[in-house]
Amino acid sequence: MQPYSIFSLARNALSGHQNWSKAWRSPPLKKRYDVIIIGAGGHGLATAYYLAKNHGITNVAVLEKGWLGGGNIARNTVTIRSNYMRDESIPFYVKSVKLYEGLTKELNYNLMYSKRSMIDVVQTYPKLREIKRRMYNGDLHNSAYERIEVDELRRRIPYLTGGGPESRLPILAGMVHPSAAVCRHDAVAWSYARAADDRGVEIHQNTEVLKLLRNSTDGSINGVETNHGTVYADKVAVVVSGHTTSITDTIGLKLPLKSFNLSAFVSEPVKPIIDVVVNCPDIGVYLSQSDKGELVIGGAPDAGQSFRRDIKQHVFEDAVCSMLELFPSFKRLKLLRQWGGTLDIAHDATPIVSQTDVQGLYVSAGWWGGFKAVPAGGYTLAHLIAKNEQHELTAPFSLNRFKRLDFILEAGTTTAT
Amino acid sequence: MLKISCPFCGPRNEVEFVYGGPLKDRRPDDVSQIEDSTWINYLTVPKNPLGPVQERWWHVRGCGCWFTITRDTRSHDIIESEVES
Amino acid sequence: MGYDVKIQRLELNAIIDLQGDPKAIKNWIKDVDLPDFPDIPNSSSTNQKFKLYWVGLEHWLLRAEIELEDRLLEMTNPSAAPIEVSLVQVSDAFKFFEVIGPDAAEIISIASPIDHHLSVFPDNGVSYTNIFGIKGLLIRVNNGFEIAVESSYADLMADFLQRANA
Amino acid sequence: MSKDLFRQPQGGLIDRSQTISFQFNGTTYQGYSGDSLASALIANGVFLTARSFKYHRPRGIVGSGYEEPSSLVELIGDEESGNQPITRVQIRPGLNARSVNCWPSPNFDLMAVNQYVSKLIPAAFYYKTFKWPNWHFFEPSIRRAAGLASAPKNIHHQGHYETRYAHYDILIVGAGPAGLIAALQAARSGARVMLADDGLESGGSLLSQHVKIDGKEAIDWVRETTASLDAMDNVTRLTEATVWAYREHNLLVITERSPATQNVFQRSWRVRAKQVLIATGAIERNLVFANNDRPGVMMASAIQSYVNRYAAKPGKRAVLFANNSSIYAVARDLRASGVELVAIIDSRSNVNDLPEDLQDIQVFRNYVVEQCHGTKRLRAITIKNTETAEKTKIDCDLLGISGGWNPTVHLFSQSRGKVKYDANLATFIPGESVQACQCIGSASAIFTLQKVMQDAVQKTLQALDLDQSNAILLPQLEPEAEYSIQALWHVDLNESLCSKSFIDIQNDVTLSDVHLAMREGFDAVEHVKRYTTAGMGIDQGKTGNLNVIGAIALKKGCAPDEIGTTTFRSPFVPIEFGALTGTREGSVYLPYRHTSITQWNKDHGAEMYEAGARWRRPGYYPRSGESFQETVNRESRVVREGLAVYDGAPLGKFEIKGPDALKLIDMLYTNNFDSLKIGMGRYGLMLNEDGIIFDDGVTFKLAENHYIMSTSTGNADAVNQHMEFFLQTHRPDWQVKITTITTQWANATLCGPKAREMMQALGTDIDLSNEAFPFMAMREGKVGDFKARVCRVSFTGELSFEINVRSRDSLALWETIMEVGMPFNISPVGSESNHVLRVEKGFLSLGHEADGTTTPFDLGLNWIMSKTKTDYIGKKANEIRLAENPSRWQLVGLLPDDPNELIDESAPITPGGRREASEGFVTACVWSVVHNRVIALALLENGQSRMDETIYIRRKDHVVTAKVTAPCFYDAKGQLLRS
Repeated sequence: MQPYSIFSLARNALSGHQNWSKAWRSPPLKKRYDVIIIGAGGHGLATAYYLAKNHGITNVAVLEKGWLGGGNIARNTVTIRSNYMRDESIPFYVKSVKLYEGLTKELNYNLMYSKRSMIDVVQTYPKLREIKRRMYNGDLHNSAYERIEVDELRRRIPYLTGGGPESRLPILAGMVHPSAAVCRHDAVAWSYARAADDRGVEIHQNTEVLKLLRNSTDGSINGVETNHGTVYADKVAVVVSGHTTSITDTIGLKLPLKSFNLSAFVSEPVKPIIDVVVNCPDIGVYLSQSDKGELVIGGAPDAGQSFRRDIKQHVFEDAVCSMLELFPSFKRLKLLRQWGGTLDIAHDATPIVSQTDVQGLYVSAGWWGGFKAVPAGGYTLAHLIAKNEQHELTAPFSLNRFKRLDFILEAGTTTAT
Repeated sequence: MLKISCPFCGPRNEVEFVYGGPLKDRRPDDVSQIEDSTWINYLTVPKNPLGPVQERWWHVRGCGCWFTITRDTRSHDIIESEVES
Repeated sequence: MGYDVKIQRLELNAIIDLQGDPKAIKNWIKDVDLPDFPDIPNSSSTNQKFKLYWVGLEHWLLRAEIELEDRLLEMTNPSAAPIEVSLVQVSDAFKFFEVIGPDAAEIISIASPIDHHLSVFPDNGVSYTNIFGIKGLLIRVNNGFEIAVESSYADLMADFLQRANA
Repeated sequence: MSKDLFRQPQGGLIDRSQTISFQFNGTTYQGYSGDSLASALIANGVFLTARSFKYHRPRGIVGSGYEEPSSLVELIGDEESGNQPITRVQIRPGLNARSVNCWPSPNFDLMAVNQYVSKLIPAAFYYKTFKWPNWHFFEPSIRRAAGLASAPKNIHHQGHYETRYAHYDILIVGAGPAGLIAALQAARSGARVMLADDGLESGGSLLSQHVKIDGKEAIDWVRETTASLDAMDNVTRLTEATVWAYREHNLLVITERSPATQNVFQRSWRVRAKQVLIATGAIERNLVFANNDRPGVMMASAIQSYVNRYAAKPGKRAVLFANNSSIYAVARDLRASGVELVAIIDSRSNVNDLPEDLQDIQVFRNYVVEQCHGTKRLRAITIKNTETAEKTKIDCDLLGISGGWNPTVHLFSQSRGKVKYDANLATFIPGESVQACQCIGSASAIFTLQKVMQDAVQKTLQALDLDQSNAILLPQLEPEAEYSIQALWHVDLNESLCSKSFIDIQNDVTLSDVHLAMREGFDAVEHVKRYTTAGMGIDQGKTGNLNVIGAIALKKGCAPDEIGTTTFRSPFVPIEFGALTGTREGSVYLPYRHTSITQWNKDHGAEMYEAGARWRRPGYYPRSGESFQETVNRESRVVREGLAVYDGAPLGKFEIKGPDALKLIDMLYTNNFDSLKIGMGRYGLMLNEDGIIFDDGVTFKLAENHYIMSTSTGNADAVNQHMEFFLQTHRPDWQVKITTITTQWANATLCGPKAREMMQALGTDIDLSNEAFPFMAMREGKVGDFKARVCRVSFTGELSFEINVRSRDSLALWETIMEVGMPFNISPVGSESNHVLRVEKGFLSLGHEADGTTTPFDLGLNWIMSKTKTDYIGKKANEIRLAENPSRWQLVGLLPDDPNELIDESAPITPGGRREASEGFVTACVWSVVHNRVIALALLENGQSRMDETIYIRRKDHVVTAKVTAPCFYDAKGQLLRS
């Protein structure tokens, strides 16, 4: 893998940057692989990388219907955190954050990983009680989460001038999650792709999976049919956030997933005004400022199943109203760009990393915003594929829980809705 | 913001309605007679098509009527709208 | 005052909520003063004493001045009504506002997503809709509109209307 | 002031009688009313107006409208606002603007050193470096360097924002020639029409061009047309109104920048249109060659606008460089304006469509501009013959460029219509419509006025489903030449020149950057965009994006349509957030609900707060000098020992009536209601179909199949939805009617040992004896002067009478109670003490014990789970869930070993207090006034079988031990509430 550094930059500057090599190859599609991963998004590429690195499985094809990194990893709000509520969830996200923190060095690619802490702005007592529960449980699993009082909150977020004692929902307290971070989302996909490719994994863009194929004898998986012909493998992983059921429907496999649209938007780029990730769970909005200066803002998912990558005007306006209640001076800030993404949500709103009833077929789905989970999601799915057994961190995320209606009800995954 | 045709009020903006989830079969008269696995699927596995889906909406800020529409999840085009009876 | 309009909160009105098969209701309320049932959804019919609003599939509101509340109760006699008709006194559950003047429609456009153009929402138009984010009854009257909301929202509504015309 | 040098003596749509002075980068200038900041600066001979984003190269004004890629300013003072394209700012008295992202000034910018290290910082260089020691080491300075303008801090504009809804038969976007004639056609046919345009006045391109319509100057035709439109009351015509989003089901969003209404600062429209005509015109493309960003290089159409509309002179010696024929009109207008036109550089091969009247101009055919000379101002250009490579140098201070025209398909694309590549026009044009919309005029790639107007009228007739007989008469127009173009995505250059050739001027993306991206494998258009940031600036690449696609295609050796476009996203131009929320701010930001005595509560010092379903409710009534705990203890004691009154009005109430009412209630609740007697009530537990506790409340039987159901305050709406859903969708055949009566009735709940005496004192015709009026009974009668329904229910464990009256009587009743209750030392109590009392009793609370995961069995409520009913909502799910007796978290009471330490609700219980997965948590913890110690409720793994065990509550800093008890600390037999 060609090293990236200030020195290699300088050296290449002399040759007018003519000698940089490709970040990944575009090899011809083979007839058979050991493992096929459907979806070259964050989770798919990470899974491929860890299959190669941790398990020495390199005869792997990642099949992408569009361009790599073009799914939800290209359209999320880049927040990385582990302040979940339940014992089943927290350790997984703690692991994910840990992996993220080492990724820039491990992959020799600057992800601009910016650990800047997340602050919850709490405005009702029930929410305060819920968040305290996250605080206490986080402490059990080494996920730090601390309460600060309102004046300290305002000191850390000077532009937070709303939510005063006379306001509709006065701010009661702040909760700080120090290990929260943001990072360059595209770089996550590109660096995993580059590193996986370097270890022999093949990434095939513009290769759409039309349907899954099963052995007529035992019904186990034996490959996929693509727009470039049939490809065989005994192990196939569906890692296509949002579109999972479109793939599994092709063999009549039913999953407890619904696809929704979640939109986000950015402001015009301005000089630094917010140094942390601000989350307002009571009113359903969260924001952070990118290094480019744009405020990146997200709200609640739309009602109704959707694959439209849509923006619902009223849902968008709700998020803006909420933001302006707490940041009134942003009224004159401008909306620059907005977009939607398709995500699938499980019946209990907790992710699924699991084998299925079809032998050799694995799914990773139901992530809501799965960006924060990319490294650990890939790490544990690779383990599952390689060893055919759940990694302990994702054991609770198996499909089996639904067979006993034994849900993991993780309240407030992104924001209060 | 969808334009949803309420069987009683006619076309109205989505903000008058509440989403009621994808259509499910009529709840059986005596659920105790149903196979466990069948019931688990009834509870947890919705149809999630890339295309027309039947779903329920409640005209909560309107006439109060529950009805079913068929909406394409790719375009959001609404193909038809009807009340139960 | 951005707009040329008069906005005010009205006194309590007498209202009975009628639900059920219209025939059954007519059979029960045999009274000359009961207005005819409107034949178009979301419209009203009125006589000297009462207004009858068709607001839902099997759902009407019968409205009168508060002075006529006892008359209204006597003619509908809710507690004795047959099992298949539901008549409920709900006078206290509503608060009414009046939005009158040349710019009344402007205020309604700010408040509600409904298309209130005369061609769709005629002179006798009355409908539940979204008014400043909550369920409210919109009624066309001379030179403007009336708005009725669930009474706990009255202060909110006054607040909102005042802001819309600030 | 060098006005005379750069302003023509007459002409233009400016009002020379009104001189306006304004400030730009600290210097005061004069302009005329009607001037944009850009035109006024040009007229003042100011050409260096900006520094670039990354390399801080000197920049000037490039465009004349929203496409401006180069000069951004921030406004200072009252209208404080950042990142405004200099071309979109109108000058007005007191205007104070400064260039963004340069310090101290564009003329002398310290960061300009970046130009000299540009080779070190190509596209995406940051992915390859800043890794050691870590990103944090570099991030702060990088962040400061990025970010263009600073964010506005103070909001002190006149008036308020407004948002509204509107409905039209037809919405016409853009009031240029196509839009105007379409509006006229639609309006005459009687449709409800809206015509919205981004510009200061209607007219679009006609405001910047010299053409004759019906023998008159175009502007006269425009003003006549708008006058007749304004005269029709079926037409709404907006100016300075940008249509910036095209959503599902023909919903479009418009922001009006200066509405006529008094006190309205900006207004947003959510327009639902039956039909939409997109008449947004076309945007001129940039041309890519070395130093194409030098001040003095300007879009040809912008030059035309400055010389015609503003009577300004953007330079003295002009050269035009184009790959298409639209340049000739510009040449004409330039000459008319008195600017010397030195030459035309025409990259097209074997074309000679030079009009008669321009024959005397020197035209270099098959030539391209290779590079510009000069730094802070254009001095000269080097041109190159595309066949012989022969070069010539020409002195000039103004270079007008035209890379051809792109139909403005942004809204069409937002509507989900696909665009397709047209090789003859060398651009992407609208394909088939997906929603009820059509592009008309040059937005549909029609470039001659005659055809534009015909097209507009025809498509309007189609949209309104009208036949030709309804067509209006078209105005008389002069003959025009056809539009001809040959694609030129960039001039063919060596690498070192490529690195100075800007393909996205705003984000400083060069041709080399695009090539580098592709070299590294980023060759999908979205990859190139993200890798180089091309097209991601404020201007969203309006003048440059297609050149990026072209450059990729050239490198790949394929046609642009094989590359495809990037997504066109809303908003079309940046929109102020304030304009989106309108009057929804402050007290009305979220709905709030009041009871009839809310004011009384406030007047009597109640601490009010959010109590579910947007109700504002009293938490407690502090007396002077009391701490929170003291108040709560006092209120709790009053209930246990004396007499208190509680405002229970917000509880959800429903009247349920019909032949199948009992069937419904038996389906909704887990217990049996068929044995319930008239006049009696029963507590019920409502589950969702997953078997999880959803709500609880008491339901009274008024008559056969006629009930009143009460629900929790927070869930009233949800329960209503749940009931109507089940009835209307699953049992439409059942005859039941539900009426919400939550606010028809208000209540005052008397609770405490003295409640019965108090009832007597109030005076009532109801027999209050325990025999005649037992626990869970409802009686109708008079209480004082008030018609009332009195219920014997208890949420506190004490004797209680819930007096329900019509809301109109509520305040009077309340005041009577306070007066009559004085001898009993009656005191109002809030939800805080209620919490204490219910914990002492072990009554469940939604959100605490029923936290969305618990079943009735978890809470030990087996007694309320009917065994005789074969079915009710949630029954089957719990049978499945509990079939193999899994270990569950179950409700228990806790007596902490330290009786005085209040424990945070939510604190986890862990095995041995170790730092590991929890086995439960504290759902509630209060100071018990009956035991004078701390008591708690908790959900604990298999808790029901762990009585008397010691468990460990792990707080962050220490561990608390507690003894497990039954979840009831007071009157376990419930004698008091039945007394």
